[in-house]
Amino acid sequence: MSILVDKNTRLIVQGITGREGAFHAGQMLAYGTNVVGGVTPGRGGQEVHGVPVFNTVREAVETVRPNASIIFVPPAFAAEAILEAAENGIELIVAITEGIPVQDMIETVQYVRSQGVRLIGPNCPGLISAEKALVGILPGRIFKEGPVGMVSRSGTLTYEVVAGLSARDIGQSTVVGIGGDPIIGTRFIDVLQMFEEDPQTEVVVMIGEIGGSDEEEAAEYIKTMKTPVVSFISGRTAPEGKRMGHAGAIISGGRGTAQSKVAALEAAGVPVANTISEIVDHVAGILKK
Amino acid sequence: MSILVDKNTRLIVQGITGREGAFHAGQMLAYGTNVVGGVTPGRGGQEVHGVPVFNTVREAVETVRPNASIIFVPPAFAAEAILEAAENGIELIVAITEGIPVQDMIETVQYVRSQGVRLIGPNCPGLISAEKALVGILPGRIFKEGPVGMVSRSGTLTYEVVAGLSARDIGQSTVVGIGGDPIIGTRFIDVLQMFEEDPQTEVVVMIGEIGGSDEEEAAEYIKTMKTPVVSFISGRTAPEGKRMGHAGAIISGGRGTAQSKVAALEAAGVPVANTISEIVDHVAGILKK
Amino acid sequence: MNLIESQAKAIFAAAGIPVPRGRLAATPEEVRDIAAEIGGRVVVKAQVPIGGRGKAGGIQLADGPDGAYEQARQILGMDLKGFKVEQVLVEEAAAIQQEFYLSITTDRDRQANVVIFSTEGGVDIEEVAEKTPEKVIKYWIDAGLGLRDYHIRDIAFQAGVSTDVLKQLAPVLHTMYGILRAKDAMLVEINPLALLEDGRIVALDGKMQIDDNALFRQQDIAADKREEGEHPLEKEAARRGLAYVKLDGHVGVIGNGAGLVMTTLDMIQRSGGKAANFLDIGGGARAEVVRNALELVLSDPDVKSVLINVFGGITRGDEVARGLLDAISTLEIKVPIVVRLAGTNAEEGLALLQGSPLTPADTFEEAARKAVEAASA
Amino acid sequence: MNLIESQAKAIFAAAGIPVPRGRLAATPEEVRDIAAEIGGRVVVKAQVPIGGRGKAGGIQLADGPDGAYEQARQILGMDLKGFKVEQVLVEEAAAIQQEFYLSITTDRDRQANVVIFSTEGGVDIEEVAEKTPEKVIKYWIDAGLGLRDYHIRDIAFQAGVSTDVLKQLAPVLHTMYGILRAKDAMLVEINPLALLEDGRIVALDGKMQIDDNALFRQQDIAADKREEGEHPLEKEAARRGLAYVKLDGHVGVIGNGAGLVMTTLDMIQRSGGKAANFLDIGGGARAEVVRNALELVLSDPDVKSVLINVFGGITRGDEVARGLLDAISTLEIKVPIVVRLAGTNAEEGLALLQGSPLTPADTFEEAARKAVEAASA
Repeated sequence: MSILVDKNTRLIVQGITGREGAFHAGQMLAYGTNVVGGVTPGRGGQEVHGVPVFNTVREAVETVRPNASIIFVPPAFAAEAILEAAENGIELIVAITEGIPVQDMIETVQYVRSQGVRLIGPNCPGLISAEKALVGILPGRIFKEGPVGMVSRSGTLTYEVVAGLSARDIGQSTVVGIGGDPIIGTRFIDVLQMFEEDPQTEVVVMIGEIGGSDEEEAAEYIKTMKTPVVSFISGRTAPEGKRMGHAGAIISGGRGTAQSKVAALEAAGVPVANTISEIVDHVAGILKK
Repeated sequence: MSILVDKNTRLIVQGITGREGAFHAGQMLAYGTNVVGGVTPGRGGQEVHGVPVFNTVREAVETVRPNASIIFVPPAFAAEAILEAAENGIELIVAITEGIPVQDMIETVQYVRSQGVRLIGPNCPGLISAEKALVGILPGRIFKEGPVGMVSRSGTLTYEVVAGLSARDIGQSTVVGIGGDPIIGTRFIDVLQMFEEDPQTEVVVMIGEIGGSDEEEAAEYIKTMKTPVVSFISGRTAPEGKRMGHAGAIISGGRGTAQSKVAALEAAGVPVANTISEIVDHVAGILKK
Repeated sequence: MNLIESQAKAIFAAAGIPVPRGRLAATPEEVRDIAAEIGGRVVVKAQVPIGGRGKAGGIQLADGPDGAYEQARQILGMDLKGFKVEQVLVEEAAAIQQEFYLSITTDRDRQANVVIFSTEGGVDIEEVAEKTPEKVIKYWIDAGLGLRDYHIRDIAFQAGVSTDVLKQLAPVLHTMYGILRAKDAMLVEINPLALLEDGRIVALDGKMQIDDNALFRQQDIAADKREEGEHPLEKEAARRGLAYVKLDGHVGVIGNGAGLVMTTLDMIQRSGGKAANFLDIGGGARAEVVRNALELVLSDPDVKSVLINVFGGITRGDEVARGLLDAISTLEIKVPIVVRLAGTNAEEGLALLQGSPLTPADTFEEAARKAVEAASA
Repeated sequence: MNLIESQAKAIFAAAGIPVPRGRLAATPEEVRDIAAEIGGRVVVKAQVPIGGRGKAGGIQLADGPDGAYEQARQILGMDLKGFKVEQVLVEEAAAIQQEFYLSITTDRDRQANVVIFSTEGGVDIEEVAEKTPEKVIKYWIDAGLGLRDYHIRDIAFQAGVSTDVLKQLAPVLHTMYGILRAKDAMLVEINPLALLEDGRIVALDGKMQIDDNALFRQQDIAADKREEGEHPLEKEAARRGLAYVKLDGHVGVIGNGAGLVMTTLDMIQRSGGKAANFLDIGGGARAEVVRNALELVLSDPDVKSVLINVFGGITRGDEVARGLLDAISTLEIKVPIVVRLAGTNAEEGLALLQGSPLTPADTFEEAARKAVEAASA
């Protein structure tokens, strides 16, 4: 098993004729992902890496029956690309695009939720089920199949941890980059729930950072989990960000700092690693490797 | 049993301090309906017929825990009144108001559907579960409890049939006026499904009229029903209404006429009465009275 | 209420939808001036609220100002399906490459607004829809999401139009949906939306229907409201606030509730007669409304008998009876009046009517039969 | 980007939210003229992008033009938390009955916009929120429904304001939400929203934060964008398109990915040092970007050593190495540079760097330790 994507994933790439879309379509194909089509309005009938391009998601759905879409559309049009995928019945949407306006995402996230569609991102590296399917821009070669589920707000930091795990011959089930934007489709708690249900995943690594209170909410849920969780919080020494008027303080109510997150996680019995290598050590300890 | 409303209904009246709202609140109380409160902004703290008035639906919900609301708010504000009730968790909303703009209702009906809220109307007489609860403006005294479920697009025509049934000692389970507007919350098929599940209802009378294709859709569903249905279509001799450009013809595609409705119902094995007294005769025949 | 071409096009133009250059005129002289101003070939179009104007001769081409003057002389004052032509729209004649059909309307069955588009627009669009429905694209709009660029792309690619046309179609369709919402329209229709030989697209005709329920917030449009009824009695009914439709039979009908009144018409026909009108006094009507309704119906010379059919719910039978007594005491009654009262306070009402010249009836069927008999007597 | 009071108020006024009469001025003479024009008591307010201006002496009352002139002489040129006051806003002084707090902001936890309202507004609002949270009403907005009249009534009745205030609050709040959406704001704040003694409500202060991601469609606001960084190096970084924040330590940091760079700062601190900056070169950076970043970091005189920490995913280690080699061949390098490359093409990159004066490191920890040691040497 694994979560979200695997050999049954039938992926389309929205924005496949763009530079990023075309490059990563090639990378995903090379990893073995079943990329069944791409969408670029006005480019219907062309091919990219031998994959057919459609004008609209509807055409793609009718022709190649995808169940997932990855979005490389520029920020001004990315929220509509997500809506187009959701309205046409795509079940899993992974939005790589960075820089989508917040108001667009508020509306979009509310809509996809109401439709029961799973959105990962935006502004995320996507996800990978090791040795099964890559739906994202993660460097596939560093992953190997195994028992560790990972969920992270940060891309390269995740790769660091994966490299550390793989170097010690500890493989991964699925690694999900949920993205660093304020408004995202899938949060820590959502992915933790999926890992809790996944028979392949024996331990979960959660990599958080300062800002928001997703880690605090996740800590509450972890108290109920059977699968052990190891965590890491980056930005412990980062200077406080610029506050949004009085409103920011009123809304956050003291949560969102590294201290608040570490305290919440430790209260939930989660080891919070101080360094990358400590994360790997904790995981190895749990797996008795 | 019965459907939608009964002795467990806890009703609030939105617009209770208006002329219509106050009058019908009194009528409903007199019938024995459990009217637990009313809402008129700025009138919180007052009473109408001994029923407390609140400023907002939230206040009413927090104080008297209603599960149904009836709306007598003027047309310019009625759609928002429906939304306010739906957003505050009211499960059943009955909108009596006539003259709500169509675009308001399109948005409102879509929202209440998405929330799983049941809206009856607008521009309807409401509904009654005979000798249990009246949530509407129907003349309570003509109803008597019994095995006939009724659903109708027309108010007075319904009363005619009820009077005819009651005169022959045939009582009713629940009688629902779904309203005559183009955009309504509950359609024939919805109510037929509820009657099909209701143990009290042994036969259903459906009173349709020209326009739209609800009756045609209902006919398809009736084919699958165990409970027998008797129907009546008014407007068989009415002149064709003014058409909406070419679009009206393209959309309706020949449905919506009395002939189309009668044909669909007869194809579903439903007796279509020619007169009010024929309806009563059909019902009596089915019930062997 | 329905807006005619010139009204719809004025709204289109203000919102940025391309329409041909042109202006309204009420005299052949004005038409000549406008045609001279436009230059080249012009089209002169009768402004009346009916379809099929072209086939009826209400739309004519002219080569220049003098031809336009002559055409206007023919068209102005013409009777088109009962409407006298008082204004014409004079516009530049377009060099058409292709005619599209485009509208947004309210679909009561899907409870949503729907975009309808076809690359085979023009006068035969209904035939196209019937015979080759795949050529007519219907696209229902989610009220929450509204109409998005990707929806319009989906429509355009389904229809197979070029990307050049798509680029022009997108702003037109966004604007139409904006108009539908802003003006509380139940229909915004452009047929044809013409693709000109120079590649531009232009709304050659326009039609809108505004939701009467929303006129309270559409003051500009409401101020323009024409009296729509063709018959003077309908105009009078509108003034009195009564829901009245003139029909072509001889039994005047008054009832409460649209369904009940429609069924009364059906019953009259079953009894071999034909109704002279539809008149719904609505729920909870007072005596004065009843008197008013009867006065209106009696003023119709076609009426040979009247059937009053009221089921008392909120409306009370005694109140109806009082209105009738008031009416017959002040009006000259020349035709038989059949009255059926049932429901709330029906007995009290019938008691009040005893001794009056009105004919009572017990049942729906009996009332219809008596009224039809009286009309043919 | 943050808008200061005068920018926010200009947007408020244009949209119809009542603000005090007043204007911006850059000299005491202008201030005197404006005060004379307004008449009566005025308030002179320093226009700088910080909170707590009042407590810092940046807001002063004056009885008339001469007083205002004197106050402006004090305030203009003042240094407020590092910002030189170059403009003041001169406004009529309001007779305040009560101060409300009102804002709409983006709540990332609820993934929605939220209205925050309190009848106890003013400078101590955060204390009110902390000590008596029930006095601060939060109301999350459904993106599909938007903000409706009944939502505003709900807020007002929960807060217990009078219906007179509610009537004025409703249009203000509708307008604020309109501004939030139209301007892509993540914050629109009025504190205080004053209830004046004459019963009117007026926005006495205003603050807005615009979503940087949306500046592409907010051209008017983008054109106004001040260079926000306080430090000249941040302005330079903004010109170079680099995500750079100046910090107060001595180890210059360059890395790829915000999380990785933040963790690098954390590791430096664990090793007993302190970073001089945060600099994220992002994903897939080319040699030129790396060169550019190094040049910027080296131009900081606080920097005593540099740590370059790159995990190659899309970014390739050899490309990073080439950028570094290019930089050190053209720049004068006075401080030790520690380089850690991992991931894609790391070996190739490290091979290219052999023989260069750069200090290689194998692990994250080792790299941090070496860089800290080098900085304190």
